[in-house]
Amino acid sequence: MTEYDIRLEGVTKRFDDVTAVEDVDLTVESGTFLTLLGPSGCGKTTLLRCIDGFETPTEGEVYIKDDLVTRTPPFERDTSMVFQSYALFPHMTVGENVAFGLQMKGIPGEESDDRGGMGGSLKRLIRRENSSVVDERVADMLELVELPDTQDRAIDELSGGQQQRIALARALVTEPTVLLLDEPLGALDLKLRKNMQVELKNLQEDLGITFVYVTHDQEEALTMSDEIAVMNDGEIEQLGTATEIYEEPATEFVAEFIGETNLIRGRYRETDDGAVVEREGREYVVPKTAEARGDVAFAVRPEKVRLGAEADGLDNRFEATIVDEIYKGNLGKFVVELDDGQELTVDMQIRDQGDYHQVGEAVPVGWSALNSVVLTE
Amino acid sequence: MTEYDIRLEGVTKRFDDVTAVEDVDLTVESGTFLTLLGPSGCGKTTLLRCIDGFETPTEGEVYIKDDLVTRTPPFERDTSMVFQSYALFPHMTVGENVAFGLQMKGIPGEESDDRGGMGGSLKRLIRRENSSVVDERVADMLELVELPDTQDRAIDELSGGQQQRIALARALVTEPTVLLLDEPLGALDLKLRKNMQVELKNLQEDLGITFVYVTHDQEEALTMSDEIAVMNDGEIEQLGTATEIYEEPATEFVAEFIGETNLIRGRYRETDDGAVVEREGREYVVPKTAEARGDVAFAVRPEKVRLGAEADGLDNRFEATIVDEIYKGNLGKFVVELDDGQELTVDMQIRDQGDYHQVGEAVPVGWSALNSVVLTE
Amino acid sequence: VLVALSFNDSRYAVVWQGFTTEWYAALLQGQTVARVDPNAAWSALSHSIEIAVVAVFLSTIFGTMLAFALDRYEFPGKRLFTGVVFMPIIIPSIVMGISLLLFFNIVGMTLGISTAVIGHVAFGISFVAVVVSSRLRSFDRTLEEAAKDLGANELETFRYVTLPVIKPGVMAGALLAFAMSFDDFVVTFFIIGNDNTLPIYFFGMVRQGISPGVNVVATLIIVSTMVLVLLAQ
Amino acid sequence: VLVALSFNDSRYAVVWQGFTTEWYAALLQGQTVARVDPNAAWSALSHSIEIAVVAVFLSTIFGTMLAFALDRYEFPGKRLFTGVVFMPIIIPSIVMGISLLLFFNIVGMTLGISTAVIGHVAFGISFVAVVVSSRLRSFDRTLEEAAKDLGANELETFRYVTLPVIKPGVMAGALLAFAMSFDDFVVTFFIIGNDNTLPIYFFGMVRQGISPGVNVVATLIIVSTMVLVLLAQ
Repeated sequence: MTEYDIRLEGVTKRFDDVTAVEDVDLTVESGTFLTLLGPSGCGKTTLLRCIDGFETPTEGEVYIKDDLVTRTPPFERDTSMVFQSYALFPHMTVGENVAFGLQMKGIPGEESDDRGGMGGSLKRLIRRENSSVVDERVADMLELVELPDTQDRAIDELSGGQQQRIALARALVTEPTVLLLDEPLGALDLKLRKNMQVELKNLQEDLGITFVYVTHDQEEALTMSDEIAVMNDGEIEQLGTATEIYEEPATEFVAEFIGETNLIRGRYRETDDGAVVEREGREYVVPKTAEARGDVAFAVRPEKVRLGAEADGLDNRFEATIVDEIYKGNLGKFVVELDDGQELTVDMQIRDQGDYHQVGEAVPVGWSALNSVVLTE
Repeated sequence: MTEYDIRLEGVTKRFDDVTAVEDVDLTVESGTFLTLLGPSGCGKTTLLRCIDGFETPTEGEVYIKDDLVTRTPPFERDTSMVFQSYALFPHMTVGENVAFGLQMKGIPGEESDDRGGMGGSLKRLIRRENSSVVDERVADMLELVELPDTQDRAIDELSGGQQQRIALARALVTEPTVLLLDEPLGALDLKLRKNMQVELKNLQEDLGITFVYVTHDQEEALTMSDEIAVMNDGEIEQLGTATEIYEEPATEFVAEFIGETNLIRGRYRETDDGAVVEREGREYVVPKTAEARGDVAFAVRPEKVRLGAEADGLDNRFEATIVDEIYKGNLGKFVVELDDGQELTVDMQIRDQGDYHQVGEAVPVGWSALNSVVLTE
Repeated sequence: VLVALSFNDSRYAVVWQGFTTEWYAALLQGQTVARVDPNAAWSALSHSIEIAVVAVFLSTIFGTMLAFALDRYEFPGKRLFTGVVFMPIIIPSIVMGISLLLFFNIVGMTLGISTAVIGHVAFGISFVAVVVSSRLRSFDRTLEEAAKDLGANELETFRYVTLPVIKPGVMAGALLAFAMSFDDFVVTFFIIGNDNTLPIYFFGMVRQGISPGVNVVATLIIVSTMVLVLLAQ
Repeated sequence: VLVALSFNDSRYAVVWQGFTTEWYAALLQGQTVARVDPNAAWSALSHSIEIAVVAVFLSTIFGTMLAFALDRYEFPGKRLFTGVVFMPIIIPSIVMGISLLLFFNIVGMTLGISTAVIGHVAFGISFVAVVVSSRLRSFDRTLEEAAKDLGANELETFRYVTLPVIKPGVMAGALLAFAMSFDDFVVTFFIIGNDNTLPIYFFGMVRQGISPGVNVVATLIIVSTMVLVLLAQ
């Protein structure tokens, strides 16, 4: 009937006097890679824990598929979590770790009769049953995360990246409806992290499972996600694709949190053929925006500003001086000062050797109005 | 007479069977910001410790100014170290930490008489003397690192960034000839780190002191340094400015360690009007290089490769297909496959909204021979 | 350093008297040698072991429960309660012995093995609780969350995750309690009544003077302690 | 739990007999009350303190040095040596007492306060070394490097950096040694000869039966232990 996997309705979570999550509505369609992105303390992890069942919302309801699960304990939910610390069981082998979910939840697609009721429960408490089916699934899973034949290895023999894969395998083996990932790459170094980003994304596309991914790393979010929910102070500020979030930020918070940006404040005024923002006597051409009026800010990304001859003919073009520069190898980061004192950051990709500007140099800067965004909030 | 602050002559350091540093010659001019850059285990920290005196080279000599200090203990050298862990004394206040160097080494420029000999030594062992001069210098130093009036604070009341500044103040208060920094920003988060990079660089320029900075972060090195020594396996692979290191890497290791790069291997051959590298029947135009012959590799940076119409007219231009893309907001990272199967990574800054390529799209790629480097080693 | 000497010494004394294995052989054959009555010694040893095993078993269970209670729950007066739990470790053992003796007197229990067990449990619990507590403090609660996430209920989580992970702590606590119980002289002395444990028997024996038999027993104790310690590692 | 009861109990016994402060007053005035001779008690107490103070002082110095030696230097047989250092903690105290007694006999020392001090130092060193060692293991050696970098030589570094940082460990070790020394009955019993320490005096007193005087002294001991512990925290 429905095509969503998760639906949150007015979810609010308070701890004592602190409101961690405030009135969040969110629907996640099946097979989506959704990222909850925000600074630490924005409530993204709390929201994830509400979905998994480790926290019970103070208000609001959580649905998975069509089932109301707000008060269902985690071990009865059809979700799996990959923890930031991996939380692998140190006293079990790799194989036992991966098998644990099968032994506790049962093998998906094979409902055995004696699982329900006191009998099965008690039996499970005495001994974790093993079977050839379990072994086979575990082997398949290890194959999937590219660590075949590691069943008998101890957890602490594995590197950080390998542990990460095992944590993934352990969470996926029960074939959950939704996989929840709480900054799973946070403990890895940069290079490994970039590789795992690509692998995770590919895995998600292959399996078609819904992923809900929590991170504070905007680059990670842009790289991997189908949809990004930018959170701040317990609320979702913007929900959209990577391009929407980056190119059309809805609020100042989003504009500044995702990537770098130049923010210029002024008075919005419509003109015959468009709109301008006026600041200290100077008019900046901006795209016409229905909701904008009065004092606003507009944003223009550093890589969208052109320097030198390339600025000619653009609808915003000003004389400027380079006041600071940082050489980054592949790009130069310049701070330029317009003749009225307004400072802008410009990122210029160094596309030819020696293509560079020195501090003190006078260069015109310019950008197209279409590359700026008026922020109404 | 000389203008160098540090001179290393054939410094080699072996630990048991492991050679950490091998036959390093290095001269650091006064007032230079030198970075030792390399992967972990490349010997950069060992080299730093040889300069500070915590390690004695197995072979070779260390000079500071004109003094041979190879066997001088650290407490008699005119160097100061900022440690990765800060190594602030937890049982002292901020003021006492900063004053420690003055109390032990004496106040620079004010040689007091009773410091030398047994008398002064013993006196110092009984009590750390304090004076208004010490207090004043400490206050000045805290002012310099922008934490004035924190003398009486305890170390553990400070944030990581503040501790970093105090460690800096403590090392600078004795006005050392050389300041040695061992990954001092490693423990800070990204944002703070970027700020501190700029501040450190400014501080160095203001004070004019020689800085020797150890890091494994190539971006940090490019941003801050006057000179970079790229180390690998205990040896210095290349010494040069940021631009030299990035644009003209001397070896494959340097090319791959600093930034991203596309490496193509083939046979070098000179032609009438230049040189080419031949690979599987295709000729790539490269700059003529005196030392190159036979099998070589050449490198071209991802941001120097053009896509689409911009590739027209460049001396290397090929038909290609996009096989992978990663959206990063400010740039798109594309993997393209040339018609002979060679893969290249291309970084394209997204300078206009919607300026993007999809997987499967056929686009010409091209780069100027001047933007590639033939690696002879 | 001194200890090594004294250790050597106690062996040495045996040799010094001019005998080596004779005393051992004699003792093992059940003869009373130089005031050492092997039967009494064996009965004291078996009392010691009996008390230690029962006390350790009970201390481990209750001590672990106590550690969990202190780690997991907040309740009014928790600080005070924690203090009380750790008191047997701090109080001089003589005072502890007398206190227990008075307690048993008032309650009206006959002194004997069972009162000794109760006494040993009283301080054993504290040691187990301290060791297990420190282990629990470093226990990563997300392991329990991971287990629940994978479908294990509270009991299964405890059975398969919590308990196996803290097991080294529990074992260390139990071992400590065993060593304390086995070694204790003062507390036991007051509350065991007419029965003997090994330390008490030994003490009585030594009061009458040091004989080769004493040395033999001392050597045996040292050797068995060493073996136990090695086994524990 | 039992302990709280027993603790209450020992006070209770005092009240139960229908008296409150009279015994205390009497004792402090130097009267022999119900077989408790205050002068003997005071002399036992002063012996205890004397032994404990001297033993703790020596144990702390040597124990700390030992811990440094074990932490900083590698030498052949280090493992074995470490084992020997920790033995007094593991060996049953009765065996330790006898070993020391034999040692003193062989060496020909007259038993008394000084032999008791040596004995207490023997096990005190071990406890101090264990505590200081664990502290040293977590000690960040770069602090010492930082000090040297700032111009402090080896001695100054130790004086201003190493020692202040590990001080809590040294203090804890000393406190533990003090508690052990003050509380020890078994070892002291064998090696003190005719002198008395508080536990031995107390033990002898109790063997003759529990009197209100005993309760008073026990209560005083508990109270002073508590005060010491509080001071230590």
